[in-house]
Amino acid sequence: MAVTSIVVVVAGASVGDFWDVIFKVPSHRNLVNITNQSALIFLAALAAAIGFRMNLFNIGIEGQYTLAAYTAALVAGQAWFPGKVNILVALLVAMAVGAAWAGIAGVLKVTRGVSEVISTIMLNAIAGTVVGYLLSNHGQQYGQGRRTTPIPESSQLAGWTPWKESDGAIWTLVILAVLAGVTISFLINRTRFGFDLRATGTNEDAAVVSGVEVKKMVVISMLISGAIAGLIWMPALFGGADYYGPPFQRTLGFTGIAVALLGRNRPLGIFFGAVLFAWLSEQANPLALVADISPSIVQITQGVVVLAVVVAYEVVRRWTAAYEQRELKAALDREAVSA
Amino acid sequence: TDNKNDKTGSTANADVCKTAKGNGPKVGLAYDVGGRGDQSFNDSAYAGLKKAVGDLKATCVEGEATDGEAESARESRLKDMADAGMNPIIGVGFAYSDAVNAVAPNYPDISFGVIDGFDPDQTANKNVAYLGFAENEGSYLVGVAAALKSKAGHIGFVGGVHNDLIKKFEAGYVAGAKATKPDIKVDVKYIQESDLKGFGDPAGGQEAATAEFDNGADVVYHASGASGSGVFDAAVSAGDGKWAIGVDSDQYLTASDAQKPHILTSMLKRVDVATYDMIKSVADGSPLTSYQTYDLKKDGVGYAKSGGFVDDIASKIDEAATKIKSGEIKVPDKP
Amino acid sequence: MVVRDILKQFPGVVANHDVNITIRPGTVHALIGENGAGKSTLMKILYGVQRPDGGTIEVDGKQVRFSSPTDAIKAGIGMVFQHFMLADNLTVLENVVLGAEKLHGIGDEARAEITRISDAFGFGLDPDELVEDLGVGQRQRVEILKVLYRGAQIIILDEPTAVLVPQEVDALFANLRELRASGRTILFISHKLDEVLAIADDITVMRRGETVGEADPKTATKKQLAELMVGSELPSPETGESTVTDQVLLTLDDVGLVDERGRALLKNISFEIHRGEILGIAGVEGNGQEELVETIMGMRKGTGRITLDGKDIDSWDTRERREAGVAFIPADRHRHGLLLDFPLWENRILGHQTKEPSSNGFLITRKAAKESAEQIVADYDVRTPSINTNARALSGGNQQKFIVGREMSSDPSLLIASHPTRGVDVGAQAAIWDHIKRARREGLAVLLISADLDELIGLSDTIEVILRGEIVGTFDPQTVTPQDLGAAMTGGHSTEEGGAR
Amino acid sequence: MTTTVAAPAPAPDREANHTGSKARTYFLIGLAVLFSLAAVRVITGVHEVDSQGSLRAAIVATCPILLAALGGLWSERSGVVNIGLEGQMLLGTWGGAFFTYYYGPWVGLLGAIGFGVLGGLLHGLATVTFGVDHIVSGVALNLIAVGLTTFLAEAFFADLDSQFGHGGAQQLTGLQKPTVITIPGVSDAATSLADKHWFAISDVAALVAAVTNRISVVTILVFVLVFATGWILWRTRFGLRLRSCGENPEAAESLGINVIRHKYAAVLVSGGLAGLGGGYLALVSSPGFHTNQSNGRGYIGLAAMIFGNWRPGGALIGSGLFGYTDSLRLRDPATIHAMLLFVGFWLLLFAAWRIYKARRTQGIVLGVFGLLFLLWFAVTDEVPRDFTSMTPYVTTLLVLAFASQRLRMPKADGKIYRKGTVD
Ligand SMILES: Nc1ncnc2c1ncn2[C@@H]1O[C@H](COP(=O)(O)OP(=O)(O)OP(=O)(O)O)[C@@H](O)[C@H]1O
Ligand SMILES: Nc1ncnc2c1ncn2[C@@H]1O[C@H](COP(=O)(O)OP(=O)(O)OP(=O)(O)O)[C@@H](O)[C@H]1O
Ligand SMILES: [Mg+2]
Ligand SMILES: [Mg+2]
Repeated sequence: MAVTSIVVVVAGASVGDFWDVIFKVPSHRNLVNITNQSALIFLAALAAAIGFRMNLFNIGIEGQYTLAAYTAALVAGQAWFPGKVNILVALLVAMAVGAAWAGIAGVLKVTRGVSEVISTIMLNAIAGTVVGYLLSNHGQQYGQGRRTTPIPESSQLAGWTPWKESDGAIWTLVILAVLAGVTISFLINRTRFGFDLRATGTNEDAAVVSGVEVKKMVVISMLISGAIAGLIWMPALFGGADYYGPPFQRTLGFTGIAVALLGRNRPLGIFFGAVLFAWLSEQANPLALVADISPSIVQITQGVVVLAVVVAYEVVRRWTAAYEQRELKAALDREAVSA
Repeated sequence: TDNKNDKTGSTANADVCKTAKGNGPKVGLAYDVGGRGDQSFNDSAYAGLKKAVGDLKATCVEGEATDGEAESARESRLKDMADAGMNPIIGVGFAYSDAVNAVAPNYPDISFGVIDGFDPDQTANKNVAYLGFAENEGSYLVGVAAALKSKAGHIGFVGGVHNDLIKKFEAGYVAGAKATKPDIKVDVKYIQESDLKGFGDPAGGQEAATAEFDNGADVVYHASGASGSGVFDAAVSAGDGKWAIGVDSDQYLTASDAQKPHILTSMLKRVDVATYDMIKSVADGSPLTSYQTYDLKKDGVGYAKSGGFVDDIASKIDEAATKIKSGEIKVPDKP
Repeated sequence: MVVRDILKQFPGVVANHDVNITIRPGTVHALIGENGAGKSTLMKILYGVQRPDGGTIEVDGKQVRFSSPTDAIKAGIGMVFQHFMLADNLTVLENVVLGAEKLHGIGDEARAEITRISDAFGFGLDPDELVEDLGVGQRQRVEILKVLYRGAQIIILDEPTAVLVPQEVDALFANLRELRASGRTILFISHKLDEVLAIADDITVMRRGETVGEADPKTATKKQLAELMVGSELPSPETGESTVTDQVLLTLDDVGLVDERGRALLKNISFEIHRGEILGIAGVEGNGQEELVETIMGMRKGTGRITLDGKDIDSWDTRERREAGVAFIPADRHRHGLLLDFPLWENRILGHQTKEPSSNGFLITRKAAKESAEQIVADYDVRTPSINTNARALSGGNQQKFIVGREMSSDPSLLIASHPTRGVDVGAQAAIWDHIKRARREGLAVLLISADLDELIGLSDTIEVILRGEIVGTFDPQTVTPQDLGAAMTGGHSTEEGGAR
Repeated sequence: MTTTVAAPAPAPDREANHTGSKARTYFLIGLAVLFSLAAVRVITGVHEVDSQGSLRAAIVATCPILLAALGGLWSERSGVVNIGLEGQMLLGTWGGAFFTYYYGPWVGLLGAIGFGVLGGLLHGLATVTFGVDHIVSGVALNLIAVGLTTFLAEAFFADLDSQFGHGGAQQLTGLQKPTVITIPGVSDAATSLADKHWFAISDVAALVAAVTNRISVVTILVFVLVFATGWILWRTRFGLRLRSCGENPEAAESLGINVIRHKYAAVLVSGGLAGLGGGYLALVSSPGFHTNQSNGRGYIGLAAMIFGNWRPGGALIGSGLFGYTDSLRLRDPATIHAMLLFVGFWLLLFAAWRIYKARRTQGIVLGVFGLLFLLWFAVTDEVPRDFTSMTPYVTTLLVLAFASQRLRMPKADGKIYRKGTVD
């Protein structure tokens, strides 16, 4: 907070105005947007977190969801299936494409030893180019840009309007974020697979001894991570975007990575992180309008928050470790005295 | 240099919206990514706004898009302005087309304008004006200039991104050049195929233009946004007698001293004119609606004469302009 | 150098207390003690790696306080650690001159100096070779060279002979004598009494963290020393009568293993273990024990045939082997046995993910796993506040007891125990032995690997000696002495002399 | 004790000094590349493959990536993974522009370095002092740097306008450039020789011409830095200590080396190099600062460094490969088509070598790829434009896929080090 304030002062703007805007109670419209955006960010962060939980740095969320969103929009636009079935098929396609693109990095890692950090960065660039190519050669003319064929009306979801219509609707598929969150949380914490994944993440050697096949785990977690990444833009696609084209929201993948780290890769932590990031982004608008402060300050705040929070985690972790040791010693000493 | 700033509106500090107190129209101006101070599109819109503040006693608020923002953020920006009572509200850039289409029906009493915009659906919006430009016509004129100035019979074009908009520039430029010298050779390069970073990559612009100069071209026209400064530098490095042509605004005025002697002319896209027109129409009580094409006839596009390098050929260029205006020449909009 | 009343506590362990040693200049001073007696801890304190919780150190009559090895190096102390402190991807030269570049630079002068020392002591080291390419013996020599190169006045050697072959030991001792003659002081740690008697001028004995006595090597006998070392409470690892059945459980038939460079790590290993039998593997560390275990566990793929209970398991992965009843107590509990930042009850699951009570195959059964963890804590006397405590917080001995409990409670048919009592206090040691013996009576087959020869002789039904990846002798623990084993382990005896059962 | 039977471990029989033979190998490979490139040029008639202009463009495109790669090298050799290179580079673009405007290009370069160092300091604080995961810190740093440079540009550049440069909220152009030099006689001679299009000779001449004609002093500095990095890290005491921290920090600590201090030094230098890379981008490759100018080059630098096996020479080759393919595409798309022939030829060569080395499957896979490339070359006239912009990424990915297993990263790279954990 202090850092951000300093930056604001350096820029010659009013610190008071800045925090006023940031902490302003959001209007109904803002709340709808924050909810929708939180869902997208949450999915992105969840995708990143699955990899991080086993020390796999899937930096490629960006490319995975871009390619998946394009393909899903393309398939849904063809309307090969009626109404809701069309949605389901598109979701499956999105997951499959995201998984496949992430899987390339996974397979390269286990068979050729290519660091996933590098391969996913390269795959991001390649995904962007491939989508651009397909769009400009096979897309529909759309003003100065190109887009995929819009999805049929019967496959569009109206969403849920808690307030006035003009305040916007909460996308129906925000439910995907909830479902994915619960599923992944359950998968990681309650299942054998999740245990293997967490074990590999904290101590790969011990996991190997315990019978975990790390290579298989790497590929599977990349696939799951990619599948979730594939879902990122789906709430927006079926909630009003209707096609893949210029309004496509980029950089969610990178935001997701930051939020995953902020939330310590735990679904609940990620949830709060996603809401925080969505909130900050939503306030970027009034920031420029009301306080005349550049929206880039939001980015700085987000970065500083991530760094500050991880440093704080580390400090707390050290402190609790020391505390635990003291407690343990005290307990043992008491035992010794009473014996 | 005061004079210079007035023309380009690049001086961000003199924020007219902070000081404007008139009782004219209340303007909401929503910039694209980069916002005021981009020395291009957004600044040009700002120049129009500034003129309106002066001439029409307008007051204003501004908003700015961030990179990778949600569609809802764009809509929110427009709604915030509408709720604050702004009229007209102008979205600067094609990217606002969808947002305006979504927001405008909720505010039937407010006029919206979208620079470079279009109506994405079949339902016509009664309160929206789509302010387009005949970039191909302007490009035709600088094509003529390039062909006339080229000693080598070989010229070049550098586009930022290989999309339909920039292809329109290319088409006009090539047509103008070929019409002037049928056997002229035109090198065409795009910095990026689809990635918008091609508009913000001066290093790429420099590489592409250098390649064309090395290959024998002696005039290079760019339509690559901020990458263009790289094109100018390439002309400087290529040496005397090598020219670059600017785009959107009169780039001679914002170029460095070293670049100035190499900037032959610029294709002007008068976003300021369109912005001012939109505001004025609301002030006059007869808001613009539907598609408005700012072509040569409307003085929406043109070419710049700063530096005086085209003075000797101006008559021939103007001749072409007249023929376009009269319809005698039809400028293609696709390569 | 005088050490007074040193106290060092680790969570749950008092590693050093009431430690008092006086080291005369120009002598070789031996420090002996069982595993876990606190020798290494004391040395790390003397070298400034760890700070004592109490007590004083004097060098040359001046009281010193080392906050880092830098201070100790300045005071003329050099140390060879028990575990290698080498950077694999650097050359011998780079490893040696590191931190002492001022002496001879890092170029040709240093190279010449290293070659000189290496030749003088017959180390045969090439200064430009990557340490990665060296064998253990050579690495040990690099470590010693590092200290010699610095010309330290007081040299601490923490079990330097553990991985050396006898000839190398002799060469080393010759060097040490030379060094002593040149006025240097040497602090030498070992639990090999022969070596100590052969080289030391003074001997200090440590037991359970404290110095319990001194001995004069000219007069002391090995028996006396051993008694001092282990005290009177040493529990006997005697197995009692044999429970070996005639059912073969595990067979290794001509098993071999090569590393990625094509060097043989294991060669022609063949043996059988019956139900109710404990097969001990004796060998100097680094002679293929680890690789043997990993091959049997399925973590490495070797050649030859391994059968478990009559089934060929060569193509099975680690998980399938564990499911078939192979339990494993790893040598390095932190690296291979525990998830340090997970609570104990989740550590209960590790290695048993696929079976009850850990899971039902798909879901983790938390309740059952917790109950089972409680049971282990109670049965194996694991001192912990609760089963929700992170494994990291426990002392080494308690961690080890938990691992033993975990592996035993899964009803294994084969137990692979690698140094099961290393770094564990005497009481816990006895408990662990009891558990192993009980399971053996119930028909468990055990492969026991240990550096503690008494443990091996006491527990095993058969002892195989491994040297450079090959079985070089088979011994009957009823008749063999630690000396015989030691000789075989270091290649001192030919195989025939090793004597069969 | 009986102490006779066992033989001493065999004495090392390896060659004492590899440097001689290594240099020769590199020379031979270089020669092979030259000849094959010349052959491709002559066969296809696409002279842009290695014309003076292409090579100069390639060098200019290579330098920023190379600086980032060197930055990564320093940091990772000390055991700190620096994915924040991108952010440090961005900070460098701003710092370089700002200081050039007020104090001229030389102070500007220092400013670029200084801002990069600030980024490095932040990364060092987080990773070394607070023990935060290196990737986490790097990601956060990149996020902050993007926001900060955008913000600072708006705050400081928007109003600048004078003979020293023209500002804008997102750019600062028209900055004074660092000195450019030409070696008159040599460059002319080489240029005319290169224009003759003789086999091999003209190719060498083109290279000579490219480096003697209008070359920025900073470019020369960059290549000096490659050698300086090699020299400092492998030939000095400081470098030795630094590398030991990346291989085995506990061992280093046990020898009295202040690991923390060396890691800090490495991360700061790393940030400085990346910052200079940003400065290069703003002052040499392009006419000034532009928001988000690094465009992922920091990441590419990291990849180039890994590709180069954590060595300066390797990083040079990796960056060069990337810079070359990236600039070729803008230079002349026909070159990319010509390169298909080149790639096909080398793949077949590798295939033959692998088969000779009894790695049959690998050889066959490579061979099939090689034939496919040749076929692609033969049946098409050009590579689709969109694919040309993927070339650098696909190349990097493919090369890593084929070469990754021979790479060896510093053993303690990315591991969190805490003082006093020797055991
Ligand atoms: N860093 C530490 N944290 C907790 N306990 C420790 C630590 N280091 C040593 N100990 C414990 O202190 C005791 C003494 O260990 P030390 O390493 O000094 O034994 P040692 O005599 O060198 O044994 P060995 O012969 O096996 O090397 C052991 O119980 C050990 O587990
Ligand atoms: N002649 C020597 N013999 C043994 N160790 C030495 C010798 N000279 C220096 N050292 C050790 O090398 C280390 C570095 O010494 P030096 O005095 O050069 O440190 P410095 O320059 O203060 O810091 P840095 O080590 O970071 O360069 C210290 O630990 C010192 O004890
Ligand atoms: Mg409409
Ligand atoms: Mg020890």
